[in-house]
Amino acid sequence: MNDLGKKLTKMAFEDLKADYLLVVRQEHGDLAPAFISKDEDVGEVRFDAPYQLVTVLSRIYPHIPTGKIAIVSRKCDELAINELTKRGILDEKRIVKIGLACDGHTADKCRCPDPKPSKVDIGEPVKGIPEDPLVAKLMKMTLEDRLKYWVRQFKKCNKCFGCTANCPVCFCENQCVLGERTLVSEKSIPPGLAFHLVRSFHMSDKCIECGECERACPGDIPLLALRRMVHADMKEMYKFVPGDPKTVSPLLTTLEGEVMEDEHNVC
Amino acid sequence: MTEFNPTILAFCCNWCSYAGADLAGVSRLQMPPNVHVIRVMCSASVKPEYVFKALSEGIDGVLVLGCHIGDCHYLTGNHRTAKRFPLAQKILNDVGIDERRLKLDWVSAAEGEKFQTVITDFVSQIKQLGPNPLREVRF
Amino acid sequence: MPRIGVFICHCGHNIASTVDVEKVAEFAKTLPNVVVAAHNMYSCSEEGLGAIRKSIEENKLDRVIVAACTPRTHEPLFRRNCERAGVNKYLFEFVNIREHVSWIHAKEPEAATEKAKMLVAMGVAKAALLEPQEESESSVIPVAVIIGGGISGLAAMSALVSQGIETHLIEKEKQLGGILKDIAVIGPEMKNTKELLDKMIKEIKCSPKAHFHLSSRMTDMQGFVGNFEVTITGDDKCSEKVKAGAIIVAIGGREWTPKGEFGFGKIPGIITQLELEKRLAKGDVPDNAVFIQCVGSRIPGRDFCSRFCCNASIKNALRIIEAKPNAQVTILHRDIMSYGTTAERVYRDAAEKGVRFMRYGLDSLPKIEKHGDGLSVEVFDETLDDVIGMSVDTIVLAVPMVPIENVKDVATQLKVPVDKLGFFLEAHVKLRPIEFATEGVFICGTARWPSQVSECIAQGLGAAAKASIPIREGKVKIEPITTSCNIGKCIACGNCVAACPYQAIEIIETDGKRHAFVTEAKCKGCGNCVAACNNDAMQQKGFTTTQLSAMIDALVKNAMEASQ
Amino acid sequence: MKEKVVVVGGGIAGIQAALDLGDMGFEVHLVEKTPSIGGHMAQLDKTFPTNDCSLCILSPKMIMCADHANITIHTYSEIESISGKFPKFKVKIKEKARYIDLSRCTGCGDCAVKCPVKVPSEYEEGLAKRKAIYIPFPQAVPRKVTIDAANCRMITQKKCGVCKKVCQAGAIDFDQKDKFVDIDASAIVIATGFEMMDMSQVPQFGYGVCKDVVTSLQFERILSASGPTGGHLVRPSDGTEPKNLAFIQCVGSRDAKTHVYCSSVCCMYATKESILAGEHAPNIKTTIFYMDMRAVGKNFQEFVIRAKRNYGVRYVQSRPAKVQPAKEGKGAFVSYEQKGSGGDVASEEFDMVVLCPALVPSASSAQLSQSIGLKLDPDGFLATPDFQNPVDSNMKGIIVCGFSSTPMDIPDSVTQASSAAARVADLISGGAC
Repeated sequence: MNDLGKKLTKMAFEDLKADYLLVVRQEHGDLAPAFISKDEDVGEVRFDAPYQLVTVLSRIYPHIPTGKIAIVSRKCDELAINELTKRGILDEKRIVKIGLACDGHTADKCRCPDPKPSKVDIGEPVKGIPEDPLVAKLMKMTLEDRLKYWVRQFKKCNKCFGCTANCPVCFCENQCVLGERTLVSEKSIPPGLAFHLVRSFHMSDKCIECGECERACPGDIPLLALRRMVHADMKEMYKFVPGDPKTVSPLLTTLEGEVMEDEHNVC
Repeated sequence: MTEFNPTILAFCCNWCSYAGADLAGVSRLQMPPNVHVIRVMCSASVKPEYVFKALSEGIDGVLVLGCHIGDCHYLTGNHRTAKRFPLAQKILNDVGIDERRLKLDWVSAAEGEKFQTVITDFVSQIKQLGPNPLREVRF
Repeated sequence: MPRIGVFICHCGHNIASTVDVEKVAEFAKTLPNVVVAAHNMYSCSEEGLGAIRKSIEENKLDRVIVAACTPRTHEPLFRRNCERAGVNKYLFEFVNIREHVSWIHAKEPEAATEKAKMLVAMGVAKAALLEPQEESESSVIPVAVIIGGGISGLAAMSALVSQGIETHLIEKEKQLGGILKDIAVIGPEMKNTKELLDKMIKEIKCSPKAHFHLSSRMTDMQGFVGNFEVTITGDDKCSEKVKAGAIIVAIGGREWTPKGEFGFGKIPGIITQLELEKRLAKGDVPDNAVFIQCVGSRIPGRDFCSRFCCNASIKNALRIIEAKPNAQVTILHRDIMSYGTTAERVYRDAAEKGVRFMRYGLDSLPKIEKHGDGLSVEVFDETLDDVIGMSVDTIVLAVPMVPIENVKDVATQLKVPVDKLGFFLEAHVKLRPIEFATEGVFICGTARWPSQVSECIAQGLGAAAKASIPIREGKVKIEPITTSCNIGKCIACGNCVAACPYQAIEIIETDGKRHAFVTEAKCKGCGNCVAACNNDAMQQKGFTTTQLSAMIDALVKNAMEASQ
Repeated sequence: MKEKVVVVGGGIAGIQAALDLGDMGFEVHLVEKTPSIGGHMAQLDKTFPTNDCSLCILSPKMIMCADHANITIHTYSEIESISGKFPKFKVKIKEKARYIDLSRCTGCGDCAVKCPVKVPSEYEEGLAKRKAIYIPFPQAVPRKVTIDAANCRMITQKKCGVCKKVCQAGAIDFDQKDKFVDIDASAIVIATGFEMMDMSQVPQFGYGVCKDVVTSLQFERILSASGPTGGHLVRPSDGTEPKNLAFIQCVGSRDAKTHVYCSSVCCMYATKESILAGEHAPNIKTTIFYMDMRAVGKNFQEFVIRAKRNYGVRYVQSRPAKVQPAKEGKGAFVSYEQKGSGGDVASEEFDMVVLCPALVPSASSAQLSQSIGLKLDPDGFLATPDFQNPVDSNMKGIIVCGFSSTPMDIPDSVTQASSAAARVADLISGGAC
């Protein structure tokens, strides 16, 4: 067990009184998630997880009926957890977060605007990248060029579903509509634009911009940029930011919000 | 080169906009023949997925017509419609499809004339924009 | 494989004069699953329907498409026809090529024909995926609620209780009778109001089925035909809930208050019709009077005619003359609306008895001035082509009847529409004048449109007949356009629950799996949940995502082929 | 055991009454004297103020009647006698011989094609011919042929019989006799409607003298797509499109010499027909001569304004004194008093003149009043003395609705039909006390 491992186990099982700990560790030269209980050897823990631990959490969560789970969570993990608990997929009482501030390298890799979790337990907070240069570039383009750009990108899509499989807030598991011909007409691979438009819409009130989809994409389609553009739209139109623990998705509320419902009942 | 003759899809809700379309018919209000109406019970039952599907398969424009806010036969049904489609427009814009190819509007059962105007304006709008670029794109 | 039959209607010239129906039929034959395609003169005529039934049998059809007019009027007819031929009526698909094609593209026959083809293709694509449905039945609570205790509401109530139907009447005032309370004599028939009301109310009250809620208002309405729940709140703030099978709206109207027209409010002696009614009822009769018709109506911005004001003025003119034979009475009008038999006779009678009728135009309004302790009126008589002056002590403004102030609230509670003037909008102005599009809710009296008393009574009785139908039947059928959840696809995200305007959906758990569940009786079939569902788990009967997607695909396919 | 109700008259009022009573669970017998239900509404091209296609909205209701489990339709039938009193009426219905086996007739119309006898069509108001064996109009219910005995050569002269030869269904039966049906009815609803006045009472308007002077109902047929001119607006004299058109209101009505009352619907249908004329012939100049423009219903004023604004219809408040032939028997001169000119009389030439005659109670109501003692009002309409129940006649259990009780438009007739249904139910259930 390395020092980080010792530090984490103590934090999880002694300070936070958790029953389980979810971390990333090195196993025979590979990075792998480890889900350990008290007294288990956590092994060579690493903090530079190459994927969202939350994704792992949301997949195993249904199989862990009871107990408190401690998870090493970066800013993006934290938002993902908020989004999932808000939607009743995780029970916030059963999740304890160990805040990890990403280092400069990770922040750059993710074009992350704000790598600092609400509560820092490990790591030294660094400044984020104020704006996504790619988004800025795309928004400056003419419609024609932007479409050309995306078509070029999407032609690389081979419908491997890496983007959905690795997404922490894609909780539809294997029920994703994108897999069916109903709404995304099944032409040859790559799929038509609908695939990406529909996904953008479905992610519009969930995506927490971890960039996992982009990293998982074998075609290196800059999906994060697209997410961020939609994200900006949501913010502009409805002042809504996914990952906020309280506010409900504007797509589910009436125009005047619940107030109007009440008025309706009394008038 | 023949004149561009757009193909347009419209979703009309059974209670207001479809009735408005009928009224336009009964009143013999003439309009361009490019719009094909699918009747749904409420504009709120129109999945944005349909719009994305239609546009990415080459339809030149999509109209979603519902009751005026407050008139919805299903109380607040069209409130969600009013939330979904502006976002769908933005998403289209983000990938480089002109958001004016999707239009959301309200037509009441008594507004035959308005239906005529909405259709006429939208068709000329789409004619201006030209064919849906995705018609040519083969994935 | 589905076996689809397509039937294109000429509708006389209505469709065939623009759309090449033969071409469309030929085209239909080429579409997938289409076994037969035909065209006939009037599909809705007995012959047309017979032909369709014959074809269903001969070709063993299991799906039927009619391309004709609008489903909003003719769908039930063709569905029943399918049923008669042994095809489930929900395996019928309607394509509208009249209202949506021939009538609106009259000058472009080719384009219209092409569009008709596309719409048929879309219809065929959907039809292939249609599934048989059964109407589910729901019971009807044998109780009626009437909102409004005026003459219309009372007429409706008398008819309902006479049939032995439990009826609750809600009246906002502490006394029944509505606007008639202030009117002693009803025109044009010259009936005594008090006698009429007393008799009616006495008759109603002797029925044990009659329940009155005076000084009360409806404060909420939930549910659907057969199973409404109306919340009645009294001025004393305590409320009770009444379950009912049908609801009749009879909230009436009010007299429009002049905004200083002809010096109303400034010059004494200028009163409204209702004020005059009150005075006459008290025996306070003017020595001479001028009635001015159409004050605040039939003018730009308020175009409508209030229907009964002419008769009211004539009636009161006669009452004045009868009380004071020497009284000078003049009616300044823009058209005397004494339509029908009695009213026209009373009009003649008034003229013979010395009531003076003079026509004025909007461009030459009567001029009124204070004149000593009386009033002087100057008016240009179109017939005599000259200005006439007269001095009187009373000027009566015949103002229109307009909807009550809170009509919008009532409309919202009942989820029914009002027109731009605020009068309730019936289901169809010609053939469904006392029904709403909303099943189980009916309309009568001046809340629909200003009417004579006898007309209000007729409407009240009529509304009662309509309301009694589901109650006598004891059940209503629920149209299968409701939604349901495909448990396999549902991941219990709760989007549908949040989107449903009727709180008809909840998340439940069956053998370990959490999923959405729709209470069919509460579902109105808006399909809001369908659009809210990211997983395509929510499906609406008759509008499934596969069906609508197939329509889109059909349009795309044919559009692309056409453009090639 | 369902109570039986007989509805007399198969116009829109009778149809609606039958439908409501049927839905209420009564066994309804709908009696119509012509070969098809539908009444005058079936003749109309459009309906005001929405300009809905009349048959399009009527025909579903007609067919609903035919399909209704609780409704039996007796067309080409008359009330032979009514005896007894509420709630035990004995109604004898005479099903006139139509010389057709309805169970066999498919309504194919081959017989009508071959029939050599042409007579003026009632449905087309005499503007077109029909055969002696005929189906009155395409949407007729039932859609079966009828032989009118008075004009059939086989029946009158025992020669011809072509129809029998061509009928593959073998539906022609020249030996058919009138059939009588007895019904023990608990109540009777009378909806016998109206007919046009006898035009010979108003010779001053040139009807029958000038070819181009027609009645409003004839004009309605001329406007109708399924009408005698195939929906082309042309005048009878020379088949050309009229350039200017006049409507004369209150012909024979609001007139002490003929009919005192107001027919209630003419102002609006004239406005409607003028709008339709404008749609057929965009440059047509239409003038409506009226006494009072009685546009009192929902959106009626707006309708009149639309006629003025969008179709340039000219409304002249004056009552024409006479209509005289113009040269070559085409068009006509209308002379009327000009307002605001000290009563000068103007004479104006029109290509075509449409008369809006008084609509009078149908002859059947007079017969009924004689045979069973129903009271008539001074204008000859069926009297409804009980103000509290405006559809009750003077005889308990006999209810009247629609135009037969007083002039009214379609929505009012439909409403009254429902009121009638309510009254039937009330009386049969015994009333409130």
